[in-house]
Amino acid sequence: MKHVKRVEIIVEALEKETIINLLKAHHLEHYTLYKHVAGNGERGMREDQVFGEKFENVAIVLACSEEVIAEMIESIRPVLKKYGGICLVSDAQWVIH
Amino acid sequence: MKHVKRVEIIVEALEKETIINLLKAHHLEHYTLYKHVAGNGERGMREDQVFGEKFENVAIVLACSEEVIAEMIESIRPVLKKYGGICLVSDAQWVIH
Amino acid sequence: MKHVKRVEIIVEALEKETIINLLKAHHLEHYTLYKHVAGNGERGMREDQVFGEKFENVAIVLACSEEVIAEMIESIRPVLKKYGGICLVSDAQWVIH
Amino acid sequence: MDLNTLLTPAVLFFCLGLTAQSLGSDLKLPTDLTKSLTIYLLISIGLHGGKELAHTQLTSALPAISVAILLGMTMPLLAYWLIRLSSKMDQFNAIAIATHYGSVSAGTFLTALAFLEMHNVYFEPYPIIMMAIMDTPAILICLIMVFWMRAQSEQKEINATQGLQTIVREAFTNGSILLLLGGLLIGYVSNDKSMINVQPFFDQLFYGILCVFLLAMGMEAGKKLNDFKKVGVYLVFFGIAMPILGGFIGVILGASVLHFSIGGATLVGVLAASASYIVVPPVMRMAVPEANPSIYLTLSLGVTFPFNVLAGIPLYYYMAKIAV
Amino acid sequence: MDLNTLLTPAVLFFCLGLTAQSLGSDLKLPTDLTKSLTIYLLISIGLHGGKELAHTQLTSALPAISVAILLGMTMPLLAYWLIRLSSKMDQFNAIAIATHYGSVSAGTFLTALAFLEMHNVYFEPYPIIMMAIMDTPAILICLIMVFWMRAQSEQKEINATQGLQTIVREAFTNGSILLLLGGLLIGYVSNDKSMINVQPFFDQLFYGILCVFLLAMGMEAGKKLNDFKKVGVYLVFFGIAMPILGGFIGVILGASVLHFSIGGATLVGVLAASASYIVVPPVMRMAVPEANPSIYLTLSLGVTFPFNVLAGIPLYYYMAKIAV
Amino acid sequence: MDLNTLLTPAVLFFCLGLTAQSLGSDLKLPTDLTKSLTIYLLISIGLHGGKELAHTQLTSALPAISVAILLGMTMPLLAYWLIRLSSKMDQFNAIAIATHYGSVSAGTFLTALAFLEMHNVYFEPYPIIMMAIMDTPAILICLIMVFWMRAQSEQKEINATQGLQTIVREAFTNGSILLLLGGLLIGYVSNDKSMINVQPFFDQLFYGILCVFLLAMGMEAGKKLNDFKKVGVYLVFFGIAMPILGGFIGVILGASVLHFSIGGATLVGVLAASASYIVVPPVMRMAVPEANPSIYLTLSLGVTFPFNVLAGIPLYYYMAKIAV
Ligand SMILES: Nc1ncnc2c1ncn2[C@@H]1O[C@H](COP(=O)(O)O)[C@@H](O)[C@H]1O
Ligand SMILES: Nc1ncnc2c1ncn2[C@@H]1O[C@H](COP(=O)(O)O)[C@@H](O)[C@H]1O
Ligand SMILES: Nc1ncnc2c1ncn2[C@@H]1O[C@H](COP(=O)(O)O)[C@@H](O)[C@H]1O
Ligand code: NA
Ligand code: NA
Ligand code: NA
Repeated sequence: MKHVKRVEIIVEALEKETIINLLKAHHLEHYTLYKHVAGNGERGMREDQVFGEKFENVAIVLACSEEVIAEMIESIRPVLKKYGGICLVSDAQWVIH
Repeated sequence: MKHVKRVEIIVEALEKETIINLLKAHHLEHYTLYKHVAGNGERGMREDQVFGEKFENVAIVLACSEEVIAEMIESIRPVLKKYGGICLVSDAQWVIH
Repeated sequence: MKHVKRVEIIVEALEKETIINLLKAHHLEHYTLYKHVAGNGERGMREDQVFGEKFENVAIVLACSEEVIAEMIESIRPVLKKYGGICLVSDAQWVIH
Repeated sequence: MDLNTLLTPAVLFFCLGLTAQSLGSDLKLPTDLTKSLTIYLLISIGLHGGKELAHTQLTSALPAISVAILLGMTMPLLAYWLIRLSSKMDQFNAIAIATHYGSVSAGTFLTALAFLEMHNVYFEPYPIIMMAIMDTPAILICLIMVFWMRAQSEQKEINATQGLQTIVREAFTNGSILLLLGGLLIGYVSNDKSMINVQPFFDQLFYGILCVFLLAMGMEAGKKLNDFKKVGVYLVFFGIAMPILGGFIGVILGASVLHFSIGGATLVGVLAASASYIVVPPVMRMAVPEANPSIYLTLSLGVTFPFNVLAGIPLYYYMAKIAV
Repeated sequence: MDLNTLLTPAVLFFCLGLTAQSLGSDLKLPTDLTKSLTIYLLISIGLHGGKELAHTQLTSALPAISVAILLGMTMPLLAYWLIRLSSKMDQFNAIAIATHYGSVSAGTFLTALAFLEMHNVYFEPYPIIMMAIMDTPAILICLIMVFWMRAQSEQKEINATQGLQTIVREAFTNGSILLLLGGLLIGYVSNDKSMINVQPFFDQLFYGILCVFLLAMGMEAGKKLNDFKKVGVYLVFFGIAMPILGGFIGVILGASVLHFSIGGATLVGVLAASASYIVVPPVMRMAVPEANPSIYLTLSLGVTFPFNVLAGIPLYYYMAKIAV
Repeated sequence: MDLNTLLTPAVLFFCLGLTAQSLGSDLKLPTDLTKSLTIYLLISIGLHGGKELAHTQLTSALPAISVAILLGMTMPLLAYWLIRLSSKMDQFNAIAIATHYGSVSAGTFLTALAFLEMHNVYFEPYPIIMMAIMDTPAILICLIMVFWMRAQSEQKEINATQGLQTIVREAFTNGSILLLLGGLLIGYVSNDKSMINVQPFFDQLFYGILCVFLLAMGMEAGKKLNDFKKVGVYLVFFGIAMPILGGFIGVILGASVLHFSIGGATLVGVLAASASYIVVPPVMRMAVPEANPSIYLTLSLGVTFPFNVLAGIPLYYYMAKIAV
């Protein structure tokens, strides 16, 4: 098992592509995407609307090494600031296979 | 980054409102809600039924400071006891934006 | 609260049964299953296809004691190796009810 | 009445669903599709009933409404009494199961309609109103019973009163009931000309859509078949005997008290015989958390529903033929 | 025109949805069902318009197209000016709201079609093309306005130009617009014989499916009603006054400039009066992130839409009767 | 046969889907809608075939069934041999691709039915049974081949035997095949009177619903077009040449061995030419995990399917006209 950071980013579905592109720019191409995520925050309730899933949230989870994190976080921070969302980082062990 | 607790509460979809109201009572109004969650526990299998999503689970994830946790947990414990479900608390870093 | 490990296994939906059976073999019958999970990894993009949800991922989350983990992980490792997927293990407190 | 006339496409699709499930097929209908079909069927049947009612006098529906309330309140008590008398099942599971038999299964009712239309049997419009009414008294009786049980065992509930309100409101504003009553009302007030526009959708497609719905129901029933061992032989027996008894009572009431035709009496039989699997289960889950959902779901969906679709409906029709 | 003719089944289903929501019912239509109904309606209306157009000369559509572009560009400016003049709302929220009134609500338009058909009123096919066109100019005007506001306040955007491209492309390749235009084109080029095969689905089911769609819309509108306090009394007033003004302008243009019949002028009124809730909101979310979505969604879905369905359409029809 | 008759609304909707995708539109049909349409089409075609069969002698279907098994077993071997001979692709990817060509694409088959009906061409009911049969032999041949490859390379699988059972069961109890066969059987045993009730839904809506299905398919095909570079020029060429070859073999067999009419021979050509994208891909994913799904999905959905819909069907019809 390898020590990694588990990063959980929750943003509006509309920002999905933006975030994934920013991750890619830091060579973090592997991720997991949880769909159908609702939430409540400073910008009010976000939930699937009949017209377009664009007002829902998604959760992007990625396992990555500690080193790359700081830089990556700086790049997504402005997006979180502008459009809302949260980013939680925790410790985890990755089962290498 | 700020040190917080990541709380993950998994309960039957029917209890969603109850839990969210209890959280609100502790001024924890911000949360993320994962839908379409199934599970198996002491009360048997829970999964989306054709007739009503009410037999499914949901997962509520919230990031909050260590202090408020103890009290909040005491308030949701009876619900977990009566209707089942789990609550996991772990450490995390919150990217402040 | 009891100290446990939070195990998060992300695999293709097709392997769901296999993993759950392996967990059962280690007396880990209780779990939570997040549906509608997409992802990108070494084996390329995995996402809901119009024809069959079989190409999607699922996330299986379970809380279990530290002791049983090592053995269980050895049993799922070959599946992860063959069909892809990740397994993250982290520390958590379980609210006993 | 030979086998061939029993095997309407609707019933055959139900069997197809059962078969697919028991072969372990990966056939799966999207959940949202089944939900949409249910919505369609409830609206259609409501509109149809409303249009029929528009041609009758409203007061003439009062006897039917009274019988519906009576059935809704007595069937659960009867079922509860039978279960407790003949088995060792605890109070809470017994009342949760019993409540299902006071209410109505829309799927069974619709299959009965298809059966009657296929045999060109006339029926009165009143059973459709009865169907919309019966769930509520059944649930209220259940709530009173549970309240009394808890009082006896001195149990306390979290937010007992708030909970009660929620449940009563649920019983009255349940989505399925609103669709049915809403459809009835709209069918009743709309003039014939404006109804013609919506008929291709709500009338002509009805039996085809019922087939797909019963395919889905067959699969659901098939899933529950595997749970038979969980509920035990006795309950399987109960799940067949109870609808026969209920059907008998319903047909007698329909024929003698309401003076309905053969078709109408058959439908009252179906109302009394069938057990809800849409409206009641989630209400029971809230009102009687002590009871095990897999028992009552298995009974209503896995035993009583297939029995009614495959054998019960022709049986009640046969009873009605004799009784009327 | 008595009340009975206003209450078409479609409008009654809208009321049913509103009622269910305000009773706190658990009635819920699957999101995918509502999306599917929207897709169906857009294609149907496109095909229908295309078939009609095939029997006319294309150049004869030019005046209608010009009026559509004119309306799409001036209605948002008018709305913006009114909001800013009469309230203290900030620039960004004001332009986000205003843009909605330049575009068209498909649901309102379809309800108007049902209204006209029910009263056997003839209408020209051109308004269907106008409907497909109007969103784009409205969005472009909005983008220009926002660009100018930002330039003034010297604000900088992340990837400003890339963002602009995305938004413009969104306005042109929006799914709803493509379905409408695609349907128009297919209806236009297909010969009558091949269209007959698809008519049972796209033509005959239309009004029935519209009923289910309006049921869903009623529920959505009902949800937004609770947000009334958020938007305030003034905006509720605006959400009713603006469509009346727009409807008036539209009817006049339809009658005098385009020389349409009563039915056609009514439809131009509806185009001008209605506010989009499908196409525009997600575009605004991208183009004007400074604005609060719950304000513009509440206004278009919770105020203007119900007003138009329940009172606006007959009003514009009445105006058209006088104007033509 | 001029261009106008090729562009049925069904084909035009396919093009609309392709266009929407290549313009980068945000048009999206709910996944559950597409799944529901597929279910509808499979049942409808089964019912239709069953009703036709009820008017023929069952033994007369035997030659058609034999040809279906023959085609299902030889087409994958032929395809495998061609791929290996002409490229450097490894064994596992080659067999996974090849298996798709032994089975049938329901979407292509349905488009061919619409094409024939539109041109008023008669066809025999047998190809519908053939369609339901062909997948299974193709998958079995693939399993044998893979078993033999693994034996050679001395590879071991996790739970090899259990895995084999799962896959064989999957091939026989696949949801799509069950729906098709179930529909066939129900159409066969139901009397005409009871079928009339379900016809408005299953018959009259067929071509309209096919249009929406092909819209979805066009979008799926469009998504795969972007993956062309992944599969390489050679495979794109193969994905066009293989159906032409298959169509040729099928038409010849239909015309000479089965003595079918022009319509029937065309359909046998389509059966042989088309490649499954519903049934086979998930089976391959389980049976040949060594192969890359994006290659075989791109080929069957992104190359062969569009080719068949746009050019293949008229081509096989043309061949059949000469051959019969
Ligand atoms: N404290 C929190 N815990 C969990 N999720 C949160 C929290 N705050 C915000 N979120 C999530 O982030 C989304 C955007 O938050 P905001 O930008 O604050 O509106 C919300 O819809 C929630 O899903
Ligand atoms: N050990 C566990 N690990 C993960 N999830 C669990 C665990 N135990 C229970 N759950 C979840 O909590 C729900 C209710 O559990 P229970 O009350 O034990 O039936 C289940 O449906 C699971 O989703
Ligand atoms: N570093 C990572 N972080 C998060 N999820 C991952 C990561 N790598 C792989 N995954 C997930 O595991 C699935 C299979 O990965 P792979 O076997 O690498 O194709 C992917 O579809 C992702 O959902
Ligand atoms: Na009953
Ligand atoms: Na407008
Ligand atoms: Na083939």
